[in-house]
Amino acid sequence: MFSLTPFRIEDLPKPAAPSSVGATVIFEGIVRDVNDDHQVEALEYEAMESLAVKEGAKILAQALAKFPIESAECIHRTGLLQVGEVAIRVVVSAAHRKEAFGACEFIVNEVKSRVPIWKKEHYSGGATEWINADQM
Amino acid sequence: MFSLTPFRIEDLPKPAAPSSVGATVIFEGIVRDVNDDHQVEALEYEAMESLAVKEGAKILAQALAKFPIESAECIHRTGLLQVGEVAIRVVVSAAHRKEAFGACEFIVNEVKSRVPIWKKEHYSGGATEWINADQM
Amino acid sequence: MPKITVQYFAILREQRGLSEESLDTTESNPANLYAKLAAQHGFTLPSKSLRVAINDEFASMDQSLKDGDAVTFIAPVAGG
Amino acid sequence: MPKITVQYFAILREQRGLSEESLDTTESNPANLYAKLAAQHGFTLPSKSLRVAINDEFASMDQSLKDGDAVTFIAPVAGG
Repeated sequence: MFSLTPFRIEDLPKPAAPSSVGATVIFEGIVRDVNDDHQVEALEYEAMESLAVKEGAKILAQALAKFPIESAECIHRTGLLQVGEVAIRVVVSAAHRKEAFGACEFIVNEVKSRVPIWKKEHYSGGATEWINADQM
Repeated sequence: MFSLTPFRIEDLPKPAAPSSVGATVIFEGIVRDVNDDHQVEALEYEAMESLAVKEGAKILAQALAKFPIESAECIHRTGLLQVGEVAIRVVVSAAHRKEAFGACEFIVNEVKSRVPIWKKEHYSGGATEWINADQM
Repeated sequence: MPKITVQYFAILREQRGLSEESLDTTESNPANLYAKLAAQHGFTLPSKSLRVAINDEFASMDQSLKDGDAVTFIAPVAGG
Repeated sequence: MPKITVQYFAILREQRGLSEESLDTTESNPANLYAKLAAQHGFTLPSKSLRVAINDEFASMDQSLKDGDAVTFIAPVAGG
């Protein structure tokens, strides 16, 4: 399941694993206070929801085809997030750990490069900047 | 912190991350129902506690020296665990995800190969077997 | 003249000052349409850094546009 | 004669039938001590598959034993 959510990811339950699962790898991407030497106060995420959900589901299906894993889930928040809040959580379960690690990292990388979600940094002092939108 | 614990790992809080953390990777090793075509009912873990805690702390220190990460924790249960229960949890936090993934996998691999903890499988039917103790 | 809906997100939404507009246009594909809109509204992103979606599916910048299409220009993404 | 404490865990504990014993022994190092105990108690693990700890630190199988040492033979581990 790929979903965008306005809720605090920290408050959501993790999916239950079937009894054939021996390894679960969880990635949490968290808003941190510094980026490129700028003091970050908050992050604003904006998604093209229709396409983001479709593309996210495609990535999870690709992970399930490419790795021998049992399940893969991804939740991404949108809206304004404070430092320390979880922006994205990916949960992969598999019989064995190697594949769980590989698939989890694959999903995070693909989501970051393909899913139409954008991020605006809010700096202390009030300036803001859309990430990746300047150096092309 | 490396600790052995009799509690359900699922019920323990995860460590709070400082605001410089952008990525947390969590590994959970879970008791699964099949190993080498045997139907597993439960797992029994036994540790040489004095040395296990020392060796575990050494592994975490090595991970902190080898990878640019902020923190690393590992909890391992001992005693009898049922299918679906978490036997080991490793939590690594870092500024960036690549190092968090690398360090987390490093710690799991090292713990499995170096820390004096042993595992006995209990099969349906009542047979038991110490893992790794037969094929040397 | 074909009627096209254009959706804007993130930096493009801010530079355009709106989220969606309807246009009567004779531009034959997204690349040409973007060039025209960029000149009109001062979009700073070069065309080559964009992807495009037509009717909520990724598409090519030189796919032909037809009446009723919903076009979204997708700035470089930055999720996670 | 040096007095040595031997601790057993897991399969060795089960094969020995106890967790710890005190021995007066003239065996000079853990390798020799294990060979003797294995013959006495029918341990199935070959010496080369073991590691040893002396006084809660990993040690070598040919380190000299001295009076009061606590020796633990460590079967192949299987944590996680």
